[in-house]
Amino acid sequence: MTATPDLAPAARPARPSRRTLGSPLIVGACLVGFVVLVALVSLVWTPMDPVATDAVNRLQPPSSEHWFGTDGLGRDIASQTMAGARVPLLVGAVAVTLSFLLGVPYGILAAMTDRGTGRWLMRWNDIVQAFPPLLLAIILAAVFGGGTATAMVALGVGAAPGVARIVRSGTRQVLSREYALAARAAGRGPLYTAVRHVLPNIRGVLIVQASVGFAIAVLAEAALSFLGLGTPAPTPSWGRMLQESQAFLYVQPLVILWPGLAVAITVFGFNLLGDGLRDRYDPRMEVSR
Amino acid sequence: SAGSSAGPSASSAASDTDATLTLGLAAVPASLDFTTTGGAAIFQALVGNVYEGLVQLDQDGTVQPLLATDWTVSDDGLTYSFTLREGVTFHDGTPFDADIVKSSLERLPEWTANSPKFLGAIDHVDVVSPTQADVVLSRPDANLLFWMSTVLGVMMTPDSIASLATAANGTGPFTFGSYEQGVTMVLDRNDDYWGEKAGVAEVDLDYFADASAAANALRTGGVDALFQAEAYDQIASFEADPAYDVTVGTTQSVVVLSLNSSHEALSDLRVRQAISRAIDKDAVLAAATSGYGTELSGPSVPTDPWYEEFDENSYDPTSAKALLAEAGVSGLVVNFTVPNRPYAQAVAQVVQSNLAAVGITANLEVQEFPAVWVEKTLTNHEYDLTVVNHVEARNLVSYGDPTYYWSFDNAEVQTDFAAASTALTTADQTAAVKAAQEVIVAEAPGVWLYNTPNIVVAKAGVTGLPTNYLGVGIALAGATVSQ
Amino acid sequence: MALTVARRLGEFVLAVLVASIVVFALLSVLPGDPARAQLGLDATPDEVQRLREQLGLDRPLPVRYLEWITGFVRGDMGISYSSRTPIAPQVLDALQVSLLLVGAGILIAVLIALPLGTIAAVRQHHWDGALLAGLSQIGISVPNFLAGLILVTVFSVRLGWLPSGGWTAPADDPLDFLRHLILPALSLGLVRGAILSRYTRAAVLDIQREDFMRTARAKGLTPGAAMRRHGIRNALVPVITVTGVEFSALIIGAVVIETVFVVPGMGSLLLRSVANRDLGEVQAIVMVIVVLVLVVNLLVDVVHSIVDPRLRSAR
Amino acid sequence: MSEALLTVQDLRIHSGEHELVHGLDLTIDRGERVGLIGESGSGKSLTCLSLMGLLPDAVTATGTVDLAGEGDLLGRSEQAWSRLRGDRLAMVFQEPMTALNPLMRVGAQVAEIIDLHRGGGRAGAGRRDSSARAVELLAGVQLPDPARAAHAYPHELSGGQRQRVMLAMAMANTPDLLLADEPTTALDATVQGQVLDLMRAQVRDAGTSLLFITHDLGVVASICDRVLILRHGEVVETGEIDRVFSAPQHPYTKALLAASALRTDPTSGRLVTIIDTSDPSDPSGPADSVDRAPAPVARPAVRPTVPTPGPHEVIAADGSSLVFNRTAGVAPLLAVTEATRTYTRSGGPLGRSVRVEALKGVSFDVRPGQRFGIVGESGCGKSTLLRILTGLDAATSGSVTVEGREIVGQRDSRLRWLRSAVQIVFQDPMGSLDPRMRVLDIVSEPLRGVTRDERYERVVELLEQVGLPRSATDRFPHQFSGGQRQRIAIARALITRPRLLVADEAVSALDVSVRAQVLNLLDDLMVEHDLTMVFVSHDLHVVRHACDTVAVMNAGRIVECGPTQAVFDNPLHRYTAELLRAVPRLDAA
Ligand SMILES: Nc1ncnc2c1ncn2[C@@H]1O[C@H](COP(=O)(O)OP(=O)(O)OP(=O)(O)O)[C@@H](O)[C@H]1O
Ligand SMILES: Nc1ncnc2c1ncn2[C@@H]1O[C@H](COP(=O)(O)OP(=O)(O)OP(=O)(O)O)[C@@H](O)[C@H]1O
Ligand SMILES: [Mg+2]
Ligand SMILES: [Mg+2]
Repeated sequence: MTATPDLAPAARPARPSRRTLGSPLIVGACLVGFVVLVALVSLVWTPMDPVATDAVNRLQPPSSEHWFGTDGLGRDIASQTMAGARVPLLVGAVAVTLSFLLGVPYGILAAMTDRGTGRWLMRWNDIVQAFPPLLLAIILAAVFGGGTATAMVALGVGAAPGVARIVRSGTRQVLSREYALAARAAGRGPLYTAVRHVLPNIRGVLIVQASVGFAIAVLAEAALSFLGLGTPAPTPSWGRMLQESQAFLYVQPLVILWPGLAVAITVFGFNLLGDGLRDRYDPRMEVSR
Repeated sequence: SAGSSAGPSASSAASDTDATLTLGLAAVPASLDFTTTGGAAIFQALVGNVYEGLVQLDQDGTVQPLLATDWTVSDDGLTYSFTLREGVTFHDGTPFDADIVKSSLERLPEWTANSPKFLGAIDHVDVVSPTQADVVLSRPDANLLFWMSTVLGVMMTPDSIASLATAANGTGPFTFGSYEQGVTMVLDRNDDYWGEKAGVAEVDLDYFADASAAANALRTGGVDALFQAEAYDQIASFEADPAYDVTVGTTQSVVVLSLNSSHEALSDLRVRQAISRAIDKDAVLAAATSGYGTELSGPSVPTDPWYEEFDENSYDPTSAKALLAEAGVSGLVVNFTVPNRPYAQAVAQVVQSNLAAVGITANLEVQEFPAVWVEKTLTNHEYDLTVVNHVEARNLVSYGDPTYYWSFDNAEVQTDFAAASTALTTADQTAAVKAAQEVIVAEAPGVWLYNTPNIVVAKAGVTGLPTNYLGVGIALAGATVSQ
Repeated sequence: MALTVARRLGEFVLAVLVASIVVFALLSVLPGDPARAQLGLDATPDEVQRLREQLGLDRPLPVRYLEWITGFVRGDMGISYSSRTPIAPQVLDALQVSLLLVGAGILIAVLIALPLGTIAAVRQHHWDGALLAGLSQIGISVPNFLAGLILVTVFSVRLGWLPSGGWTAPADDPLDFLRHLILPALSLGLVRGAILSRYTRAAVLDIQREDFMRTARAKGLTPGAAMRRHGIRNALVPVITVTGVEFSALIIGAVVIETVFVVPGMGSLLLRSVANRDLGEVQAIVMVIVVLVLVVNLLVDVVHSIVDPRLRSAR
Repeated sequence: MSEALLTVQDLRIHSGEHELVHGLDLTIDRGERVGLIGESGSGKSLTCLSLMGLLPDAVTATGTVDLAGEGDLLGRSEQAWSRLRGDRLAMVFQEPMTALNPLMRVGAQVAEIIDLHRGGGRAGAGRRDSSARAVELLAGVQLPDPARAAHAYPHELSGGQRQRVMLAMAMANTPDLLLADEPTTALDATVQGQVLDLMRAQVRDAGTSLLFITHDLGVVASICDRVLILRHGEVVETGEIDRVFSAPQHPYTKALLAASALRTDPTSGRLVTIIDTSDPSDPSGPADSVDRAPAPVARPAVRPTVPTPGPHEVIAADGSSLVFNRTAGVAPLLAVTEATRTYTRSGGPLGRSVRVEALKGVSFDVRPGQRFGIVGESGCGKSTLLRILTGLDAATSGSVTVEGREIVGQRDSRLRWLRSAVQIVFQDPMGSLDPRMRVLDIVSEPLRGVTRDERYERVVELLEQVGLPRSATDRFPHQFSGGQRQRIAIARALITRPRLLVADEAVSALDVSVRAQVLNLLDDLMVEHDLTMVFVSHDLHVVRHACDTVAVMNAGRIVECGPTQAVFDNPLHRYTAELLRAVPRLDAA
């Protein structure tokens, strides 16, 4: 076979060597993996029962018995912190899933009907987006009572218009490509195009959005709990731990350190992961509005 | 445990009469109109400072004269004849006289808040002379003077009714300055006050929804004192600091773990007793108030005339388990509704642990307070266990009401309370209530946990703040600030 | 131009109208009887019914909507169920506080983010750029109320430099206003600054890849000068969008900071009126916030078209 | 004229481990115009950027770059470089649309370069001065109404105008050396001709030396004195332009010349491609495991009877309608009557929406077996027309029939039959293949209601016909080269055995060397599948080779149509003549 340079695989530019502090993707994935692992382990094992109170031994400093000390009700903070990972992760997962279930089809539909209904769909989206998630959460909490479920729904619904917007712009890009036109020329309908062309091609953006959405949800869950609208007692949750421990900030500042650190590490992990994925999938940072 | 009271007359020589006293409070008034809006926050601030009634309670809970200098009670207990103080005018200049008494007390049926039924015995008021008003009852009521000393008995001019929500016009030592919703209420000294003038020129009541924020404000000089401070964990550090004076007084409040007696298992006395014995009140008090306050064994507070201590149903998990076994109850699961207030959540989680220790599973359901809790638990009785702080004075009588949320229906208790309310003398009344109380304690419709403390933390130099809170107003006329 | 501005304004008004219907409809299904919530523990059903009639809660929804929205346009937001006072002054006071607080927070954020993000991007491959990028990553990860609590503990409780909370209107005492503003504004600004600096960094990185930046260097501008003269303004375009979004989100998002610092802003007001089940007040607040978000969006569009001539004229 | 201005010795460019340019030597004398040509990816741009010190991050250059009076430039600080850039060295970039700052007025951008290099002249008076000078420069590059143009923002100018601004900027300080990196590839032929003329004039008047990069031999022939031919980062041949083009020595140069002129091999009647001529022992060509020669197609010795040519017609002066290429008696496969298309474009959040009349009434017939070419400059409505006749877009008015059946105004669901009768091949071989789909799925996309096995068999069969192995089925598009990708796209278009194949710039994005191959392939397949073809291109050479009939479009209308040879030899319409004149030709050198 003769050498046929003209048919050689297109030379792909070598990746510029990164001189940053480790790859964000790997560090982020490790942190997130660690947190998820801790949450899973806490389902079967924690050093102590995370909800067992022992009010006589409240606000103890760290010791060999209580690695992180005890909280205002004498519960073991280490166990609480471990078990407290479950709620934020659950809230994040459900909120992100919900926002995708609502936002992805909506965004795709809006992009596909861009010249007609799509315009109005986006106008409506703008209006819905004018209701900040926290506002929704407070109102939903008033209607249905505060709690994990309300927080998840409020955050999910609140994030959906943003997802729809990103999906729409991604979809429009995909639809403007010739392969989408080629699919039509091949006699394929919009559903096929959405499933076979649009979704796989906006996957990168979606993954990035999911990890950032996760980080936002974890923070929002903490904020809601801080306002007393999040996960109710006795379910351990970092947000509620933060809220309860602010009363001890003057007496035993360490109490607030652990859940604070846990939240920060998780959010940091998801953000790094999002950044890393963005570098991989999407060199441009989507400005979500 | 009541600390030594400084008393209104103990103003120090160096006190600054032009000073402003800034006081941090927790409960936020939603409005100024206590005739239509419930909640202690409003009358706490206004009664005794802006508004005054014919009588008042002193720090020990005894009824004392105020706008009435004297009174007599007819032998049938149906007519209270008040001699009124002369030379008293309202802040808007309206003179105070018997007509005012008549219009104020006869308007009570129109109140939609703060339980005007407690003065429901009043039939009408006879104006005998400008300085004598006869309050005529439809049935005897030994509690009449007590309730007259609360917000229900305050004197108002007929003209001010229309603007009750935004202004306050009374006869008290302070005039109403302004109220910025949820933030600050300003009271100014009434220089035309009929009695001893207030010790400071102005009082600012700053509202803090969050106890730690209030404590921070005190530490950074944002406020001069905290009344009913709730940052219990910080109290010790204030006590240790000479820059602050801390007094721990009492309130009328009872934190009670109520059992819904209409619940299948809880209708069994042994189960109720078991639950009562399962609760470690020391732990509850430590968790909820860092140990401040008084543990209770019955439904009344130490300042009540019928206060008694009981040793029935004290902490004894072993006998709790035995009682449950005896009742044939195992694996009991109860629904525990909890107001979303810090004290309630702390109590609930300790109680949950305690109950778990005797084999009862309590599922916590945190409910927003007041909106949701009032509707679901209080009104609809959708609960098995609940915990709440009853701040109303003499709430004990509610055990005589079978429709009240704890569904406690005991004929003996009801008869005793009926007798108490129509008793002609305080002694008879007290005896009747004590009789009822004994039955109540024996029947264990609830677990009385503790009497909420009234903690006052003041910067050194602030004196004369009331030590106890008796469920009416926070009288600030005697407070002084020295440099 | 005049026509298109008019059209954009028309769209804005339409959006506000639609939003108002949504707000009204949503909140009218709010359970928890406001009359009951207001009357307290011992009210009888009769008393509750009387209050409902008094508040007009028994009339049909469309009638109430029309009354509400026309009042709103006149600046009359009705009477609060719980405080029995007009809603408008309360909401407007709180709005003023929120605008000042959030405005200061966003200003701090922008002041932090622009230099930080730009340097992090320009020095992307150097340790200092990586450090700054890392710092902003960490900044984002801290919940802002935690930052607030830490700031209070350090700067007011321990050091006593600044008040731990409360609020003074600037008109009453400008100096005291500033003293009360600093810590809450910083708590907002630090975290938001971190977020914004990531966007700035991304925008600057994007701009650096643009052909016209190479053109600028080919003209003889040093990389720094090229960034200053050509890069920053282009990078601002996406940053302005994010700033607008952040501003809108913070009007309620600052509620945690308001709670920590006892600031009487929109968030606290909303929490309180929800707790009181004060339907009228909640509606007014939500409506004001939604209008504000829409106004901010409009402003962002206007600023965009000032910065970016491409958006000014039809291509 | 023989004094060396720039001497480059052993220039090597690295990206990490990879060496991208392998020791390039180059001398440019004062006033000399040197062309640098070579296929895509051969290292032309990198070479040029290294001379400006503008290599991308993480790409480094070694060797010596000696500018007269300066000494070696490589390794200097940014500061030192910036003193030279824009003053002694200037560069015009490939992409005029993005090379200007969109937020700054054009005049200011030109003035900036003047201010920058006038020692300390930053006073207000100086700036007024420089804006006046900027307007002069803009006038010099023949921008209409230069004073107003100076106040315009880049987006308000057309591509050609922006490229003139770039040129004005580059020439502002009469540089010693002007580097031009494919400065006209983004422009269409007529505009390209104007810009090249200007450039030639400017360089000549200022005595500036020129390094001109392109892969278009026609362009280089028309502008340069001397040429370097680059391949895989290595100079394979260099010399005077006449000599190199008339007597190429290196086989690659020969192949390149042949391919770009679309020369046919007299023995086979097929286009000469680089495969045919390149040196099989060339070690620099990476071995290719995927490709193999197209399956031999049994070709009839002569083409099947070419349908009777249509009339050569031109649009009436009054623009009245005329159905081009209609011959009585033969039923057309495709008939387009008075098709119009109007777009409404919204203008940003505060912009006004505008209506664009992309098609203003087009009528023509295509008869079975014809190869119907459509040419015209960018934006004249070619793609719009194709979308309409493939039913991908609806005409605003008018009628389009395929085999007598109307397609305008039909919903997608009622056009199933059309999808198998008409297929399309797009311009961009990467853009028309979904990067996340395997070749099997891509090629079989138009097939419906077919079993898995049959699907696979049909795909393999077609891949073989376009010269791709069976193993290609489970690869992704990025694993193929441009030419291979276009073959995949062609395979997809043919799998339903269409009657009409529509090709929208099907070879424009391909390198000259690959272009010929794909054209050959299309030629073979046309015969084998008995296809009718509508072929759109702005490249007249290609159309001339590939089509028997050509229609010339201008601003939404067909202005002239007729047998290709007739139209090219004897243009009837003014616009056609202009278009033909603007095309740089190799033989013009
Ligand atoms: N920033 C970069 N990093 C790594 N490799 C690069 C970079 N830029 C270009 N290359 C590689 O260097 C080689 C030469 O690229 P160059 O841009 O000089 O080609 P060219 O001849 O200008 O091609 P074209 O005609 O397509 O513009 C290519 O293989 C390309 O992939
Ligand atoms: N979807 C669209 N919306 C608005 N205007 C459009 C649209 N598509 C094309 N146009 C406009 O219609 C005109 C014709 O465009 P078309 O793509 O058909 O040109 P073309 O001849 O194919 O050009 P090129 O050679 O650049 O591909 C242009 O002015 C273009 O800007
Ligand atoms: Mg190039
Ligand atoms: Mg086209």
